[in-house]
Amino acid sequence: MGVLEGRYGPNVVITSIDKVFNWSRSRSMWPLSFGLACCAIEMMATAASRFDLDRFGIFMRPTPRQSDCMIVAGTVTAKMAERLKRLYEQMAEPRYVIAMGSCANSGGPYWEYGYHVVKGVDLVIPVDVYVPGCPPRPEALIDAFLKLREKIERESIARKTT
Amino acid sequence: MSFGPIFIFLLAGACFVALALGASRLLAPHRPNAEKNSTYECGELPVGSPWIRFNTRFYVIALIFLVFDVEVLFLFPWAVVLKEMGLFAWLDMAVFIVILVVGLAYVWGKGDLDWVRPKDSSAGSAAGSR
Amino acid sequence: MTVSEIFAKLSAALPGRGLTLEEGAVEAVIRVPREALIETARRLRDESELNFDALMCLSGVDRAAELEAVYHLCSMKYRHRVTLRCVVSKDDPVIPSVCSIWPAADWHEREAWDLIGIRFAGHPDFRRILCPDDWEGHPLRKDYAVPTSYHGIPLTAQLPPENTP
Amino acid sequence: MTEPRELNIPLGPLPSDVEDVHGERMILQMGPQHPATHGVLRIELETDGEMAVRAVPHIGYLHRCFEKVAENMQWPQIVPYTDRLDYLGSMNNALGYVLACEKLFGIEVSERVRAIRVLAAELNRVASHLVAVGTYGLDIGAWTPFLFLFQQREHILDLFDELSGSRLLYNYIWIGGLSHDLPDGWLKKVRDFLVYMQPKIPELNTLLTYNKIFLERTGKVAVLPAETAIQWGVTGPNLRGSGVKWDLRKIEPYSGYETYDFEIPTGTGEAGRVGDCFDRYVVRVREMEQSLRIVEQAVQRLERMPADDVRAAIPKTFSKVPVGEIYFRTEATKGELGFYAVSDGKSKPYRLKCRTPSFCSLSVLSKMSPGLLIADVVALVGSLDIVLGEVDR
Repeated sequence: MGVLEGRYGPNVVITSIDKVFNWSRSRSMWPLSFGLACCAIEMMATAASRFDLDRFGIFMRPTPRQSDCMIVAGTVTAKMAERLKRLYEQMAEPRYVIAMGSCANSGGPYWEYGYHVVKGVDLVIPVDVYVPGCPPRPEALIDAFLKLREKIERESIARKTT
Repeated sequence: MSFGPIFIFLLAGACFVALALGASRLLAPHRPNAEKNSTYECGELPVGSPWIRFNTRFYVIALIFLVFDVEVLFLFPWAVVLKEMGLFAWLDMAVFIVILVVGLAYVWGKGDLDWVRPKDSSAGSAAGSR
Repeated sequence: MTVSEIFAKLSAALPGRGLTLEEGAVEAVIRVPREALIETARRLRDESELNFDALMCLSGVDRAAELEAVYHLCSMKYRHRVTLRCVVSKDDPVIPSVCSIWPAADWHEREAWDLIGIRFAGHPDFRRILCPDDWEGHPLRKDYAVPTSYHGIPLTAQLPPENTP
Repeated sequence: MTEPRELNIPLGPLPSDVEDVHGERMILQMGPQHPATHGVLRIELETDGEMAVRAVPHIGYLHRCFEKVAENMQWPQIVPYTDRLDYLGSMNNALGYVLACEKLFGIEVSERVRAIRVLAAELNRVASHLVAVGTYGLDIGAWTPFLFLFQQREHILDLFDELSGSRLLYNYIWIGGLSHDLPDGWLKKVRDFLVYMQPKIPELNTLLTYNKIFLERTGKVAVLPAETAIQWGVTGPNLRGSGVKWDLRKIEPYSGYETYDFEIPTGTGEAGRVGDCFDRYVVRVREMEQSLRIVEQAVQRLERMPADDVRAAIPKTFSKVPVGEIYFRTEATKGELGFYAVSDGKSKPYRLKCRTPSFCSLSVLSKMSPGLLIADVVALVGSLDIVLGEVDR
């Protein structure tokens, strides 16, 4: 456990550190480009020149060690679920997960007859933001990042009071 | 030649490092667990161990890189003060560079710069060796 | 050459090996018993007039009582096509592998084993190809019971409780 | 620290022609999550220093049970699932499946529907090749072509967005017709796009095709001889890269392709040897130009044709369909896409097997990898242009 962490309630000194931390974390979100299926192509199109994620400080990183959030873009199958869990564990805290596309949200079009498909990535790892669509449009993915920003801004390094 | 500014410079450097490491040690979440510390190999469990004996050719290439990297290191300060020092510094560095170019020619000729490439063999594999 | 000419040529070359021709709605299919499969396949590829050098597709089908491997072959030179069908019973689903004749069959056979459960004798690297190695059952069988979880990860659909708005 | 599995895999033989480079062997997992594997493919590389001695591809990480789903869905309901096979060439997948069903059920569509289908399929081929070429530049280390080509691709996606309502997976081609007619003014936009796209491919050539580093990295690398390609069932640009002039749009024309005028580019060994990575790449670039020519002819034809109901030939119900089985193959963006449909008269197919080009192209990887450097294995996988949705189905 960190020295200061989890000891004091939220007060003037810590909240100011919170603001700096949350601002820096949310404005430079480096996602782990975890392209599985069709949503990966839309993720690439979002990162490419027209929708350009770089203007939000979002820069795709291939390794979990250097990434803050994981975009699960595509169908999570049983064979892939263990690897996905291991990759999530190997990411440094604080880490977030965006479930992109209805396959990652709930199994998508394969929910009924897909014997090999995990019906939703939240059965494997905790998810922060769900993005509906099959595949979701790039604007929807950018909106997901904005929702994630709002979520991060409410965080604090102080002990959870509630 | 007062050494005050240099001392301040060193002090600033030291406390910048201390601040950076200290802050993250104090405030960053630190929750190691077995899974997180396992080696990252594209999501898979590594097979066998990476501590193996590599071919000596890579050691030679690393040495060659080191030599020319240090050469460039000497070039930077020299390039800055060349105008004041005039011809003498230019000649001096020219000798240094010539010696290294001779070394480069020798190494190139001996073929140590070639990456480990097998000969151009039968169908379905192997690029032409240069 | 049409399928009937090919069939005539084959049955002439392999008398008494039980090759039959089935007229389908769209295309005719040559039914080959598994004992004659390798012989027929090698002849189809090596005969100069036939020259079937490309295996387009090898699919396994689960007929109610039997398993069936359907080979779609095509010749790059003559551009004619033929379909072979090899039927085996479910309790002895072994078919000789044609990997040595058409290497393309390598992955198709592994997939037919993985999804349908036809065992190919003589295959160089016989493992499951799509499902994980320790997956039980052959999913494309008509009577396949879908597993509820795999290595602790639930596979059933998490439907919301009945009365959610 | 979780204990790594011990080395139970038998070590492959060292290619005999390599001079004495005896270092120990290492098993490297070019695993499911890897920027260069174009999706979730795991290649178990056994390396000796920098050279790959043996490469075993492991697939199945995106196995989405397409064939089981197809057995439980009605015939027209399967079209959205075929879109998700090769999600870069959805129009061509749907076209392949729909033509197989129409031939099995004996349905004839009007001339105009065939022309619209060809136009949509060829536009989709250009979009798919733009992604293939763009990500291949990324694999070799060139960032600019990826951004440059994705920008051109956005124009095509806008056209499809207006035509069928979605950018990537369209569900536009139905059994017996189309889901929507052409929106008015759409052909004009296609013409504008053709004019806009004209200078872009030469620009790409100066950017990447004749780039010294690119030529050095892909010339004479991973040569696929024509004989091996045919035996292993490799088709499409990978086969044409090895110099075999084989394109199903010319060999077994469907949907009116025989009435269009276009050539089949094949590999000629410009950067070293016929069938190397560069040839497979340059065939795709030339194919884009040919596809744009087909689109131009299709647009001219459609402008002269009177409008008709594109849903005329769509059957009202699929409860009574002819019994029989059929194998129909078309030239999808990655190669020969074949559908083997078995119908027992009911509204759902008894069995639907789909032979996808990437599945066969990938099977050749283990044969071509021994002796390549690790960076060349990456170049090889990129040049085969595989899509894992299609490999794993």
